[in-house]
Parts: sequence; structure tokens; C-alpha cells
Amino acid sequence: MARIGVFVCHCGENISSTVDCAKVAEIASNYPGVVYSIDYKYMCSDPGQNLIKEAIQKHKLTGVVVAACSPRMHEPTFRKATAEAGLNPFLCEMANLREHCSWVHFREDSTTEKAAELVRVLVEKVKHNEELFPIKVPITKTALVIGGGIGGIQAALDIANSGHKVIMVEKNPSIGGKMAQLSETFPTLDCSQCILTPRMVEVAQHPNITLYTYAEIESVDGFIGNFKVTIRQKAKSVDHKACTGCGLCIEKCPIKKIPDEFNAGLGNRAAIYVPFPQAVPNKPVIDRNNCTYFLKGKCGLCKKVCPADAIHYEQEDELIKVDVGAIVAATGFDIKHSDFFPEYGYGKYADVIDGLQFERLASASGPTLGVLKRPSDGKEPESIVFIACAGSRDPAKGIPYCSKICCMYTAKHAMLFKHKNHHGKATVFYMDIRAGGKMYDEFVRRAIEEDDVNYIRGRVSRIYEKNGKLIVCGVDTLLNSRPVEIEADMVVLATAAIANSDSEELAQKLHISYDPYHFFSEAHPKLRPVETNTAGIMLAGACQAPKDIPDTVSQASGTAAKVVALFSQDELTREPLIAYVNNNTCVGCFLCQSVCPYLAIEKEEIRRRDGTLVKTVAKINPGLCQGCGTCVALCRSKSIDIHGYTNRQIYAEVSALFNRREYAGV
Amino acid sequence: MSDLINKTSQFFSSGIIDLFIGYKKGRLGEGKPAFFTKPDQLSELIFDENCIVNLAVYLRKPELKKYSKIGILANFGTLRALLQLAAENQITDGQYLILTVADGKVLEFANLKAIEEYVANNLPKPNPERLALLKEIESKSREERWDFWTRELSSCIRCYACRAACPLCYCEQCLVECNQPQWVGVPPTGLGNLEWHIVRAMHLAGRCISCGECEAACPMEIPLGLLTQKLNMTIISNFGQIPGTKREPDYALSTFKVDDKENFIR
Amino acid sequence: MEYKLIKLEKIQEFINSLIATGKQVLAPKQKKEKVFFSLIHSFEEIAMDYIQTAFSAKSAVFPKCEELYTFEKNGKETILNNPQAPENDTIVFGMRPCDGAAFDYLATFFLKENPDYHFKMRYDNTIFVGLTCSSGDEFCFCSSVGISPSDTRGSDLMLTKTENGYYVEIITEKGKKLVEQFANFFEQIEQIDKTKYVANIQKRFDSSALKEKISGAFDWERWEETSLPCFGCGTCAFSCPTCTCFDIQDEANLLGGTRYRIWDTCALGIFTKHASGHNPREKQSERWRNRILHKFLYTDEQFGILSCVGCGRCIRNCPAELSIIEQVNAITEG
Amino acid sequence: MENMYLPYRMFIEKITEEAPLVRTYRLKFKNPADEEKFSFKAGQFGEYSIFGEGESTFCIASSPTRKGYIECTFRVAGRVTKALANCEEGDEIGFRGPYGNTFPIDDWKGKNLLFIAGGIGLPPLRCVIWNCLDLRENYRDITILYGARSVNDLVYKHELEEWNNRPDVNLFTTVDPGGETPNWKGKVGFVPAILKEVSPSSDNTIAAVCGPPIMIKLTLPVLFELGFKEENIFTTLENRMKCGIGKCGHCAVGPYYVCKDGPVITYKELKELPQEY
Repeated sequence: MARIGVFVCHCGENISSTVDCAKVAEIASNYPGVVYSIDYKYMCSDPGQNLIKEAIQKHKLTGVVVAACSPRMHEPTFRKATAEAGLNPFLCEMANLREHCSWVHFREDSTTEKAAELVRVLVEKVKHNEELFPIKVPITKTALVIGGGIGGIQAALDIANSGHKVIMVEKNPSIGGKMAQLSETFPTLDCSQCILTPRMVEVAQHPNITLYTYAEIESVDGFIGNFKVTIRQKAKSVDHKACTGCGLCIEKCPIKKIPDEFNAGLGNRAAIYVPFPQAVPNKPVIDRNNCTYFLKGKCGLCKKVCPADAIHYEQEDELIKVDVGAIVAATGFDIKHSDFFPEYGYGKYADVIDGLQFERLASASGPTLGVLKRPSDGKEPESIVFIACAGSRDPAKGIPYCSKICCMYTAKHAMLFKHKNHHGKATVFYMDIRAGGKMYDEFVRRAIEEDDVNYIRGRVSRIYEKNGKLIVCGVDTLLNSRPVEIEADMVVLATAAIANSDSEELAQKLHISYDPYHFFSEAHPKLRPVETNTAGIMLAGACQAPKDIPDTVSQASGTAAKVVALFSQDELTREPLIAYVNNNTCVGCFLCQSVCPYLAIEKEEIRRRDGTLVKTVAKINPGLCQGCGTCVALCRSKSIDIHGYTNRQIYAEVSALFNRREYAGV
Repeated sequence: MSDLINKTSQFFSSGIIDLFIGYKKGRLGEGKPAFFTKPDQLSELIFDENCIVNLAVYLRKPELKKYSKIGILANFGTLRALLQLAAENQITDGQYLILTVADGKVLEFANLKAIEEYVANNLPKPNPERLALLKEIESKSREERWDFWTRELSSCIRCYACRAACPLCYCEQCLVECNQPQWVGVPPTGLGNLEWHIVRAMHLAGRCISCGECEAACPMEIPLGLLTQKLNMTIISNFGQIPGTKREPDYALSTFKVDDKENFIR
Repeated sequence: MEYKLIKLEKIQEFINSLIATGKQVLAPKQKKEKVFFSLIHSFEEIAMDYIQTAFSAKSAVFPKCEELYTFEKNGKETILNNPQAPENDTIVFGMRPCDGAAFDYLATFFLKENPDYHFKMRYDNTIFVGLTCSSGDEFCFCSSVGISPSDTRGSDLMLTKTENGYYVEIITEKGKKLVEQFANFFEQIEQIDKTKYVANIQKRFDSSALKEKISGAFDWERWEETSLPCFGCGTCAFSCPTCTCFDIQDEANLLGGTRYRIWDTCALGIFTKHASGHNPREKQSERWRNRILHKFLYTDEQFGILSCVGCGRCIRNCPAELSIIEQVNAITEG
Repeated sequence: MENMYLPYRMFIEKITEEAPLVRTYRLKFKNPADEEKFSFKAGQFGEYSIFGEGESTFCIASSPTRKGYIECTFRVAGRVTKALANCEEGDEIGFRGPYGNTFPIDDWKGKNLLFIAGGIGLPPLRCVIWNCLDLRENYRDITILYGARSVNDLVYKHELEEWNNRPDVNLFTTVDPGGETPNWKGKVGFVPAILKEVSPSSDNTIAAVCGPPIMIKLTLPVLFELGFKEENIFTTLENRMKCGIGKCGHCAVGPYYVCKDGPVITYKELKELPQEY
């Protein structure tokens, strides 16, 4: 027996300015099955909700249609009210009059008519609604943090300090990430390593954190609260338990001329190496791609000299399976290198460097021990040109976005140069100065005003070499686009921040979406900025978009809070709007299995009481299913359906639309 | 033929099979399906190019459950149907003894992989007459095509012989029998007939092994195989997936590959 | 009984006049490999030489899809309407004597008890013109079920092709009226001996042996084995001139619709399936058995008539080439 | 001649919730002339229509002695019953019938009557029970044994109480083990076991049995043990039906059409039929 109540909301004037809400309520009262119909100014207000609750009880309603705003906005509100009145909350549906009608049309009779039709469609749907109950899923209270940069470190420490286990996976031999490579940090100019390394040590020593360095994610299965992750521990060729980190092996290694990643290629390292002196763990790994033993099968010097017998050439990659309840992706970013820029010489001028290289030159732990020496000849530069927006905000280069950090680090770089060489000439070419942030604009002003950095608004069109100098040609757009030519000893390009080259692959392993630039997508840019669309997978730091350290750290803490909130429950409650299989009609062709983007379809054996197998049918894993409906569309025998959006419901809605009748005058 | 009969009767006598599905001589000399349960019946067993019925259609009969192992004499369409059925989890490797005759020699397939190889090496070219017919229909204007199909399909009596004859129509509940909601109108009238044949062709797109049994079974002489064939050809040309050639699922309409680029999702 | 002759050159004019006066003429017409009873618009469309049509002409009185009534929804009221009766007479022209016998059976089935409104509406409006078989094939077995290839049962007029034209037997009043209406095409003639124009249809099985065995045949152990090639397409029943089973289905929207009856067959699994999922005839062999026993036993018990008329369509149309003749012989052989 | 597929237009006067997904509708004729000519006997059934969804077959559950209305009790199972369940009081539905044969209650005069029902099998017997109770003087002892899976699944709860309170009815109600509630006063156990326990006399007694197939299958041996004769055991058959008048063929069991030769049948007759029901 359908006894439907219709509640038409004015939404203040949002709806009532173009829709005659009273009329919609009146028309709806004539729909078959509708026993109560009313309009009200604010249905979401307390008195509005009470109207619904009272009507449910007084008129013994079996279904509720609230014609108001978007279900995204107030469905929980009205479902809660419905439940409070004793009716299953899933017997309440919303007709979105505001977004689908009043906001997009003028006030006319047909607008009211459309509103009434929207209500009628939902009335037909709600007649087929069924009582549904939330799904409970257990939670494994261990988090996986992918990436050991400052974002990962912060998230891991916050989660671990709340008492939950954390597994951290870092693909490099040491944690620390990009921040470990920086010299000083804006806007305070404090030493990057000084503030970072204590945290790295804390991670290594934390009883709740298990750290896998030189490791990658092999595969991710499962669902929120119950992920099954396989980690590939790449062979380090060194037994870190036995190794004392004495460094003898590194010293004796005959292959020493390998460009050093940590120093952005400005220094060299051995084939067995520790990335940097403060590395965590501070024990070496063998770079098999460059090691003579692995390339030619002989050498073995390191093994000979190792006093701890820790060198194990035969070590193999190991696959480690872990169960986790939440995953934090904190894989950071990369930068475009100077060879991406034809106008700046495709990287052929050694003294045209990128920002990260400048950081290493300026760093006390860098290849020059903090003395600014230009790569070509080791001379200390007298004049440096900094070019902001190298690649960023340039659709022609395929990077239309702003890399966010460059304005600030360019000002910092200019300042660091001026501090080291008071007579030096620092010139910055910029498009706009984006220094939004606490103390940020002041910082840039200081560079210009106190440190006398010459800021030229304009783009650099070309760089060429002449008599050992780099000639930087550009225009000054503030001076009637007058061409400028500046002689420089070194040019620093603030190259664009980009996603890691393997980020797409990782996103696919994690089943999370990503943007056209391969940065990971958040679930909602404003309201769910740290979560992804895949429940239980969160984001921290520059893997989502270019970010500076303060933003990364705050997002990491935010993500940690989400993880901790998830772990504060023993069971997860999920909306039951997921697919289900009719065992009677399923023939087990499992073509649905291949179509499911969430790998939510499993096999279930139907057996008789005596144990003989009747058939194998599809089974939906309620934890994994996101209710997308792809399997429903594919299933030939219509053996799969979705709770809350059953074929019957949708069919009822659509056929209502095709069978209009004037109810106005009835 | 004696080779085939000898081999088959050996399978019986050694207890490997207790039912053999093959062909015997039909009314016009062509092969008609025959079920052999004893070696002495095998004298009637024949196999030639006129044995066209797709025997895979019988494997879903509950009557066959009581046999411990069934042998099947497979023509090319049957072999492809068996592969497709395996890909769709309807039969398992080793479940049946599968024979065919090629160049006068009896071939016994050790497993589905062997069938896969055999099929890959013997895939026939599409029948030029059929292609010409398809081309002729394609060359018609939209209105003419509409007229053509509404006229042809108006004679459909919805006996579903096309479905019964199809080795890949094995659903326990066909969509037309699903009445909540009633997706396809049951009365054999214009719209319902159109819906049924579109649904049938869609459900076989990317799965149809082109055996032609649907059209052969149609008592009303409707060229309904053309619909299936056209859709199937579209799938093959767009995705390169040829149904009934692989024992693992390879279904264009359901395939989600991890290396699929998702740049169309905004 | 009266006898007429219609000359070969007149038959064409006769048919065309029938059409011209607005009668719906259903006659054998070639479609690809087969011959179907179709609505024809001129005599040329008729295939006069054929052994058997693929389907019987039963759809003239029992269409594949027929309105039982229509309904309109008006608020809480429903308005029900009877279907429109056909305006014009239908002439089934050139049907074989086995089909005539089948129409006789259909009339018994539909009209004897609980007379069927829709059937009657069409039956009363239809004139059956039979055509004696001058040849048969190996699937014809009318003689085995007590029907001769020149049987006049169920026909209003019976035509037999002779050297001089079509010899016409006027069987019923309905037939007589038609002849009178188009009297100028017919010539008076004396009764002739049809024998030499009639095909010799061999007996395919022993009907008395069958009668003996069939009543206990439900428990016969070879049903499963003999029906194995049947994959349940139902073509035998759909093309059968005496199969009458139907389904009732609505086609409607929120405003109204039609309740139809449509052909159905006991060959299909869902025919007997209960809402609970229980199916009294779970296997194809059980469904096959039901069909055979219905033809040779059940209607005999019910009406004293076999409902198999030996037209042979089920054998000709069967994609698996199952033969009702072989089946019956298997039963009689035990 | 009448179009026998045209239903009477009826409206739902009253809806009673009997058990989960089981409802009783009291239906009245919209057209008084229809009511005038309509009559039926105990055991007959009808086709109930929801226009646009189809027809569904159930027995008339009310007694012919109660004039002016008919009642049907149904469980929500398929498309039509679902649509039927969506109706409310005052809504119109179609009804055609009555169809089928009847319980020979005239022949039962002067006999003891034993009614055995399980679950949703009571509605077909309720009709004949009330019919006999309304003609109480015609019959001797009337015993009713009714079982359901659980207390909640018992239908006609208020009538069970009424029968229980009548001195001229022996009512035994039972629920399957585990289906009882703390204040359940009836028996606990399956119907055949309770029948054995009650052990009614078969002498001059007619038994009418209706319920799920498994119940009937296990109850029959007990009845034979008690001495009941095959011809004195009645049941009603339920096959898939469409037309109700012996035409569509769905309900045919051999030459027997459940819709016109049944649904009421004695065990003796049932044994003669092919096992296809």
C-alpha cells in the first residue's frame, strides 16, 4: 500500500521565486498513491522537519518525497528526520527542484509544471523503494603511507602518535624527500635539514612505524578498512641488520662517477651508496644498474672489505604482503629539467640550472659545501638571472597551471645569492608575483627592497652564450615592452613542478582518479580535499598538486586526522546503496567481474545441503562496491541490481516521464 | 568415417565416455544431431561439412547431468562455442572429450588450449554472400533500413527458437522473461519484436561465434543473423576481439584494463 | 451435397473478385524457401503447387497475438473495452485437408465448453476453402491419424484439381453462400470420383497399436533418450495447426493499455514454472512427453479426438530433425 | 456471447495485514448488476487483475454464505501481487470468476470434518470452514489443525481466536520449533507430528488438507495411519494458470485442467494423474 507524503520546500526564495510551490503541492496531492502533500518555506529547518515527522506518523506514510534542493546537500537531513519518525530512512527521496528547476528557469507556468513532474517521477520511484540497512565492515587499524617525504613523515608521525600502526614505503634508499635537498626554507630562511632530520629519525625509531625504504607498491586489493597491499622490497644487496654503516664499502667502491640524484646531478656517488650523510636509514644500498659486479659479474670489492659481512649480492626482491585499513598517498612531485626548454638552450649550457640544483649549490651539505660555484667552471657567479614561471602557466608547454612554489623560492634563491655575494647582481624575470601566505609577500618585498634584487616583469625569449657569459634576452613589459639583455654568469630556471613519472601507474594500482597532469584527484576540491574518490585512500602533499612545505604539512596532518577518525571505530558503517546478485538467476558467466572498476565481484559457490555444487555465481563484496551500476548494465539476465536504484525504480521513473498526464485540473 | 567410429567406440569400451554427441544422416543427407550411449549405435555416426548444427547447445540440458563423461563431435562452430563457453565459466577444461575431423583425420583435443590453437589456425573468412547482403542493407537509407527491419521483424512470433538454438544463450532467466520491470514487451507486436531482436543482438555482440544457428532455427525465415553479425563485426573491427577464439574472458563490452588511459574522465 | 466446377482460367478471377469485394484472403505464398499463409492482394501471389505450408492458417482464428480487451485509466476508474470484431470475412484459401481437420478440432476445443468469445468472433467470420492433396512427402502422415488427403472435415468448400479445372464440393451453408455470391465463376457439375486426383499418403505408424500403448506411455522409460536432440525451441508447437496454448500479457503505460493473449507452448521451460520456482515439468524430456501425449492421448480422453492431424510440420520445421513419426513408432515398439 | 476475459470491476473495501507480506483484501462490486448475478461455492477461485501488470490466481477466501463481498488472501511474490500490494483501500482492481470445482459440502452433511492447513494454505480452507460453520447444524465435529512457521506467520489471527473460543470447533494451532513467542499458547511442532498427537478419528470423517507440498507429503501417511480413505481426503491443487477456463493450457496435468476440473481434488483422484503438479 503506497502512502506517499510530498513535502515541497520554498528554500527561502531559491525555489519559490520561480516555482509556485503551493501549486506543486496541490498538484502532487492528486498523484496516485500520494496521501499527503504540503509546501513550506524552509523544509530543512526544525519546524520543517517536524512537518515531515508528524505527517509520517499521522498519515502512516510509506514513502516520503522532499522536493527541495540537491540530495547532496540535504538528503542526510531528511533521511534522518524520516528515521526519527520511525520510517526507514531509505524510503525518503529528494526531488531536486532547486538545481534542476528553479535555478535554471524563469518564472513561468511551465517551470511550476516541470517541478510538479520532477515530484511525480520521484513519487513513482519511491513506491518501489525498499527498506535498507547500513552495512558494517571491520577495520584493520594500520595505515599505509606511500612516500617518505615531509608529507608522508608528518602523516605517519601523527597517525603513529595517536596509537595506530603505520607502514611507510619509500622508493628511495632514504626517506626525506625533496625537503631534505633544500638549503633554507622560505619565509624564515631556517635550515631545511635542521628541521627535517629529527623527524626522519623519529620515524625510524617510532615503535608504531614500520619503515620500508627502497621499496615500491606492487599491488593494492581490497577496500576501505581492509586493503591488502603487496610491497616490493627491492634488493638492497646489503643486509641492513648486519651493516653497521661504517662506510668502508663506499670508500672502496671503484665506481664513483655516478651522477648523484640527491645533489640533482651536480655531484657524484659510488655504486654502493648512502644518498646523503643524514639519510634514514643511514646504511648503503647497491645500485645494480651501475655496479660492476652486477654488470660484469666481477669486482666484489665491497664484499671483501665489509667487516660485518653484510654485502649479499644474491639478495632478491621480496614481496611483502600487508593488511591495512587506510592508505595515504604522499608521493610528492618532480620538476621539469632545464633540457625541456629549447629557448634556454635545451640544457646544453651547464650554467643554466634548475631551482633544485640551485638549492644543492646553496646547501651547506651540497657538492660545493654551500659555496655558490657555477657548474661549468666552478667560478663564483657575480650575476645571476632567475627566471620564474619556466614552463608553468604556459599552455604551449602543456602546463597551464601555476606551480605555486616558484615565486617564493626564486625570491629566496635571489636573497641567498645576495647574502653570499653582497655585490652580486640578482635579476628576476617574472610574470606575476604570487606570494599569498603568511609572511610571504613581506619576504618578497624584503628581497626587492632590502636585498636589492632586480625584478623585471617580462618573459625571457632566449638565452645564448657569448664570451663565457650567458646573454639573457627578454622584455620589460612595465617599460613599454622594452627589450632587455642581461649578461649573467648563471641562470636559474624556476621550472614547473610536475607529477612523478610513475604517478599514473600508482593511481591505477590504487584505483584512484587523477587529473590530466597525473596529479591525484581529491574527492571534492573544497569539502573533501584530503580524501580520494576511493574510500579509505587519502592524499598528502604535492602528489595532489604543487604545494609548499607548510601546506603539505597541514594537509598531512589533516589526512592523518581522517585516518585516525576512521580508526576510531571498530566497524565501518557504509550506505547500503550497493549492487547485489540474484543467486537464482545468475548463471555465473562472470563477465561482470571484468567490468567492475572496484574489483568488487567475487565468486560464490552455491551448494546443496549435502555439499554438492549447484553452481558458481557472482557475489558482490559490500566493502568494495561503490554502487556505480556498471555491472547492472552489463548483466544480461538482469541478475544484478543496486539497492536504492533498482531497475524497477529507475524504470518506474522513466516510464512516469513517458506517460504524462495533466494532473493540475484533476 | 570408420576411423571416427573406431576411435569413438574405443572411448566407450575403455570407459572414458558414456555419452557421445555427434551426427547421423538426416532427411536430406545432411547431419542431424544424434546421441550415442552404446558403441553399437555408432555405425550411424557421420561427420562432414553438412553437419552444421552446433552441438554445444545441448551441453546445458539437465538430462545430460547423469552421464559421467560426455564426448562431443565438434564442428568449427561448436569448437568456438566451447571456447566462448569456457571463457564465460560455463564449462571447464577437461570436462568433455572433444573430437573433430579435419582432412579426414580424427583430432582429439587434449585441452582447451589445443582448441584455441586449432581455431586460431583455421579461422574462416566471412562468407562473401553474407557480406554482400550486409553491404546491401548498409547501403540503404535510414528510412529504408527501418522499413526493411520492421517488415522482417513483424513476422516474428516470439517463439524464441533463435534463443533456444544459440549455444551462448544459456541464461536461466532471459531478459524477456524478467518482468519486474518488463523490459521487453512480450506480445509479438512491432515494438516488442524490435526490442527483443535488438536485445538479442546486443547480448551477443562480442560473444557471437557466428555459427548461424539462430537464423537456421527461425521458422519465419527472418534474416536475424544479420543483426548479430553486423554488431559482432563492429566489435571485431573496433576492438580486435574475435569471440570464441580464447578460453579466457576477452569481452570488449566489459573489459576494463589497468593500462586503459582514463584521460576521458574529467 | 452440391458439386461445382471452377475452370482453371476462372479461379484467378474468382480470387481477385473475393479481394475486390473486401474479403481478406489468406493463401499460400512463397517466402524464401518456405510457403506461408499470407494475406494476399492478387491471385499471382498464391503458390498453388505446394505440399505443405510452414505454418498452418490457424492464426486466422487464433492469431499469434490477440487483444482480449483494452483498458483506459481515468483517475481511480478503469474503462474496459471489448476488442473490435473484424469487419470483413476472411477466406482461408487452399488449405490442406489436414488443416481442415485441425480447424474442426480447434472449433471443438474453443467452442464446446466455455465457448471462447474471441475465437468465435473470428471463426464465424471465416470461410475455409480446402484443397485436396495431389501429392505428399515423407513427412505427411494424415492417413495414420485417420484423415485422408481429400478429407472435407472442417472445410466449407473443398477444391480438387482436375484436368478441367477445380472440382468444388460444397460442404457447408457458409460455403454455399460464398458460391452463390460469386455464382458466375462456377459451373454445375455432377459428383465425380476424386480418387485419381488424390495423393496416396502412406501409413507411417500403426494407429491401433499406438492406441493400445499410449495410455500407459507416461511411464515409458525412453522419453529422455528419444528427446535428447530437442533443445526446446517450440517451433513444433508454434507451427502446429492444433496447438492452442497461450499466455496472457498486458502491454500498458500509466494511462491504459491492452491485455493480449499470445501463443505460448508447453515446450518452453517457463510454461509451467510456478512463482515459487517449482517447475512440474523441469526437463525438456518431460515437456516433450507432454506434447506427444497431448496430441495422441489427452485430447482423445477429453474430446474423443486426436489433436495430431498428420500435417508433418513439426518434423519439417524441427532444427534438430526430431520426428513425431519416429517417436510414435518408438512408443508402439515399446 | 460474452467476452469471458473481461473482469468485473471491484474496489478494495478493506485491507487486513495478516502476516509479513500476506494481506487480505475485501472486495466489493462496483456495478450492482454484477453483484446481482454473481455467485460462487466453497473452493472456487478467481483471477485478480491489476490493469497493466497482469492477472494473478487465488482462491476466494470468504464464505459464499457471507454475501455482498468476496475476500482474497495473498502473499506478495511476483509482479502482480507486488502491484496488488501497492493498492490501498478504495482502489479498483479487476476480478473474474468464479472458476473451478468446489468442495462437495452437501455430500459432507452429517460427517465429521477435519481441516489441516499450513502457512498460506489456510485461505483456501477458510472459505469452506466458514461455509460449514455458517451451516453448523449440518455437520458433526469440526476440527481445525493449523500450523505456520512462526507465530507471526499465522494468518487470520483474529479468526483463530474466534474459532478457539467457539465450543463447537476444535482448534489446534502450532508453529514450527523456534517460531514460538514467550506467550504462545498453541502447540510447537510440525503439522504431521501434531496431527499424530491430536489423532482425530477417521470414522465418518472428511479431511481437507492444504499447505506447502512438503507438509502435504508428510501429512498423508499420518492420515492413512489414522484410517482415512483416499476418497475422503481432499486438497486443492495450485498450478500456474493464466486463463482460468481450460483454454490456455498452463495448468493442464494430462487431460485434467486444474482450473476447470480442479482445484479441489481427492487424494484418490490425484493419484490417477500424471505426476506433473
